[in-house]
Amino acid sequence: MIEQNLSLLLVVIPLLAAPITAILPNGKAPWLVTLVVTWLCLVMAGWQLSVVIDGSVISYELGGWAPPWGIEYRIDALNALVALIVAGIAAITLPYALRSVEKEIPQHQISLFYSAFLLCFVGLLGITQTGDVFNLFVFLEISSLSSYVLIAMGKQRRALTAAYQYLIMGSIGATFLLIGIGLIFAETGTLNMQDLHQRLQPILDHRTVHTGFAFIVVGIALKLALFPLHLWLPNAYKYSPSVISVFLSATATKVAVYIMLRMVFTVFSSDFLRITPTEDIFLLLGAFGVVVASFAAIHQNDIKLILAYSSIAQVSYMVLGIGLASALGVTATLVHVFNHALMKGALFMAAGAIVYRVGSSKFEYLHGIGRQMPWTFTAIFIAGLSLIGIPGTAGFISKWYFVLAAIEQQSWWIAIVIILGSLLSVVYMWKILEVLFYRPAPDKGLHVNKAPASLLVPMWVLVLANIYFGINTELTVGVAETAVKLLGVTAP
Amino acid sequence: MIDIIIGHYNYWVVIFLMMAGFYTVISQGNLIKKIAGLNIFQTSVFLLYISIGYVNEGTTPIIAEGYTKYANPLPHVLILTAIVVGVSTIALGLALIVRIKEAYGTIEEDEIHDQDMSL
Amino acid sequence: MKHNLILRFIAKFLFPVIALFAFYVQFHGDFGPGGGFQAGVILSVAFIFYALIFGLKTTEQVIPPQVLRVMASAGILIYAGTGVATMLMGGNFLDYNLLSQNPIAGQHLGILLIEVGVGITVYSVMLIIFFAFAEKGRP
Amino acid sequence: MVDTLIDISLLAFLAVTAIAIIKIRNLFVVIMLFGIFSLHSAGLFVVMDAADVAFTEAAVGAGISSILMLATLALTKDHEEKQPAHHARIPLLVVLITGAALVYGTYDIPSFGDPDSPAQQHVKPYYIEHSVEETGTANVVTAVLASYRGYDTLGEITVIFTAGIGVMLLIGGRLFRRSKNGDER
Repeated sequence: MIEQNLSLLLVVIPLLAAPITAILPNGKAPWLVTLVVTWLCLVMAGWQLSVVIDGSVISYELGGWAPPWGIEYRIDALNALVALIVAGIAAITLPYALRSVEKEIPQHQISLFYSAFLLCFVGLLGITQTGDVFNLFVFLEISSLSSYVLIAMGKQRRALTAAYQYLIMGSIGATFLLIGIGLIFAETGTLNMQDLHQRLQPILDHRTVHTGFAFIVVGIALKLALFPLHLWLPNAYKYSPSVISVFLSATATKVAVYIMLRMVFTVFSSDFLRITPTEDIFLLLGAFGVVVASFAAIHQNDIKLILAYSSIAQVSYMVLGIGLASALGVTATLVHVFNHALMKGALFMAAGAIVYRVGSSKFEYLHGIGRQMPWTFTAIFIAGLSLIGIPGTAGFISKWYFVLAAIEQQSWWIAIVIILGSLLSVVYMWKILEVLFYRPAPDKGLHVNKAPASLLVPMWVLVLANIYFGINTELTVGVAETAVKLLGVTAP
Repeated sequence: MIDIIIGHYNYWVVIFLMMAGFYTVISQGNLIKKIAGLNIFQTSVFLLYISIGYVNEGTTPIIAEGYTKYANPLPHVLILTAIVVGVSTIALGLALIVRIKEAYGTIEEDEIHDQDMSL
Repeated sequence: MKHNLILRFIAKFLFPVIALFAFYVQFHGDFGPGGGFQAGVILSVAFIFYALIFGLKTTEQVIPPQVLRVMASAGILIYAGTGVATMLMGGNFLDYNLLSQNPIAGQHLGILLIEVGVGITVYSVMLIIFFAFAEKGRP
Repeated sequence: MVDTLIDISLLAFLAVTAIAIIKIRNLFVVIMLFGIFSLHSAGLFVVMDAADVAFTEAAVGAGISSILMLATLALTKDHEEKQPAHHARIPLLVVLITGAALVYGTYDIPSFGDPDSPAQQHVKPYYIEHSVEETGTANVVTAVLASYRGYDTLGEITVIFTAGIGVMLLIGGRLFRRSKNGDER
């Protein structure tokens, strides 16, 4: 029974846990429930990936109604990989959450907070599993609404304005997505992705279809924080509670990239990209995003803000990969989705550990902190190497594939942009390391303890994963290649 | 020509309504008015969906004898869901506004921005 | 508004009418427009109306906020629980056909159950939101 | 014909209301106009044979949303919107481009009310023909909502539950605490 309903249970178990958590007494119980649920989901996501890793597809008919009349869950290697990332990051974040949340969230709100966290988790997992565009919209809204709330839980008042700004931008994005879905529905009468794909192929030149596509892409781009629609992201990540920065930075934008891939390749098609200027637009925006966001990161004086701008730059890489529209380019995007979750998870955990001890992520308070928090500092150093793309780390693998994909199509300027982005990331990572290590601590310097073990262990698990997946690429690249085959990406 | 107008005037007015709402969201500085604009934007999108589902000389999709032409029930279902999503977003947005007013003493975007910059 | 006799009289008269209408909408959705969502909204409006006339305190005694919090969760659990039940019976999630020997009867039962779940959650969340805003306004 | 006339006049009302909402700066009036907008669209939903949607829009848009906005207005005590200081040229440009894209998109869209459009020919006939025999429900909207696409509805109440959790977290204070004293350790 479990195997047959595996893909569904992955979503329904946290969905049942969220309302239960909301009525638990405050204390350790909500955390414990969330911990158990996320690890259970991780196991199921791993199991699911092991089923589809050979290129097979799981189809699950909700309510027993065959698609396109009912809603279908449709899982191939791509969904399974993204679901594994979401569940894995959540599972790693939870041990870290215990102490961090105790410190940052008022005692009487603990159970509601974990309930909101679980809802966000449900939303993201629901997006990855579904094969129906409207169902995707509904779960996107579950994850969005809960992330607005979670961001607003930050201690400073600017968390409120950051959440409000995100709410407005996110709702505009969702409404654009809704318009786009409506337009392609008007042309096809269906909402199932496979069915849409088949019915759209004969009418790819319809203007209504083009407009629908444009609205869908803009809607997702808002969620993705693609340049120039990225303005909501830095403050949202900076002012949210540390746990939420870790979780959202490692999962939310990745899931948005997934939606983009699904919409572009599964619902529309590679052919569609060819008859429209979409590829060039993606390449242009991606390239601008890499350069502009990297320069912006260099100008910040706050660890969390640097990391947030760096996230925008890294997401732009993924869009570049989609814009290359070749098997190699999309493979690079997928591998980077996975690797970036690992490095940003580790980096935001380290930033959170510093906030836990120092109470701020601004540079002026952090001079010389690295010497007093050696483990955290080393974690930033290694994850930073991975972010830059030094050989031996996971980041190198994805950058390598990006460059290969660019060279394959002889887009030299793309290759240059990719390398330039890496060089710029050396600058901003160096800036962090310099402040943490080489700046002398102020004379009266406050004494800072090492971060507690419950923060360090999850952080180091991710750091080691960055090294492991830099050496063993079988899982990441292998799964990505299978997924790309199923997406039907054909070289131009 | 007249056929095109009769066949499309509904969509065009709905597009105008959407853009009026969209303009209110992105141009106004008052946080409550932004939310009102967002709501108008979304309601107009609902009108778009229901227009797609409309069929000439049809009836409400409740099966009854003597009727054969029904409007498409699917957009209706989708919009019922979307209305709920809309009101949820608005409730959260307004709750945030209440908190922002407590923290900043104003709900004008410019004044909030000034306060944040003067720190 | 507590002391206006006419308002109080009308409220006392209207409250059961609105509540009854809500239940009508809840259980008549199979045949006419309506269903759990509309019913939940209407029932919550009856209570909001009651609160406007008789005051927040009285209403909170009628339906305590903590109870609403539990009810909001209960609604989802009823809905998802129906799905889990069909799954335990060997079908797919939310496949109501299995709920009874006769598929149509199963569908009826399933739709009834989930609509009740929807109604409870919507009713309680609407009131939660109203209470939260109203409580903020109290000096 | 009568339908078309009602349709056109309701659309005209909506357009006027939308413009008024942009222009008027008194927030109380804006909220009232918003309620009117919602109610008119509910009327339009009836004209377009969407009774369930009309019902819900009237209850939620004109009812709950307006009440919530009024409550927020009362709490923030800001009744006049200030003159927008920045120029609204860029938003206007964005809106014009978006609107133009949408009008462009309607060129190939099936005519309003066309019974042969894809949206009327695919999936929908199945619901109309089979809902009574498969779900025993005469109201096809209920059949689709609760059974064929029941999972969407589960998502929908999860969304509203999320809003409830969010409001409790943001402005619930101590009102919704599970127990009077057990929570504080």
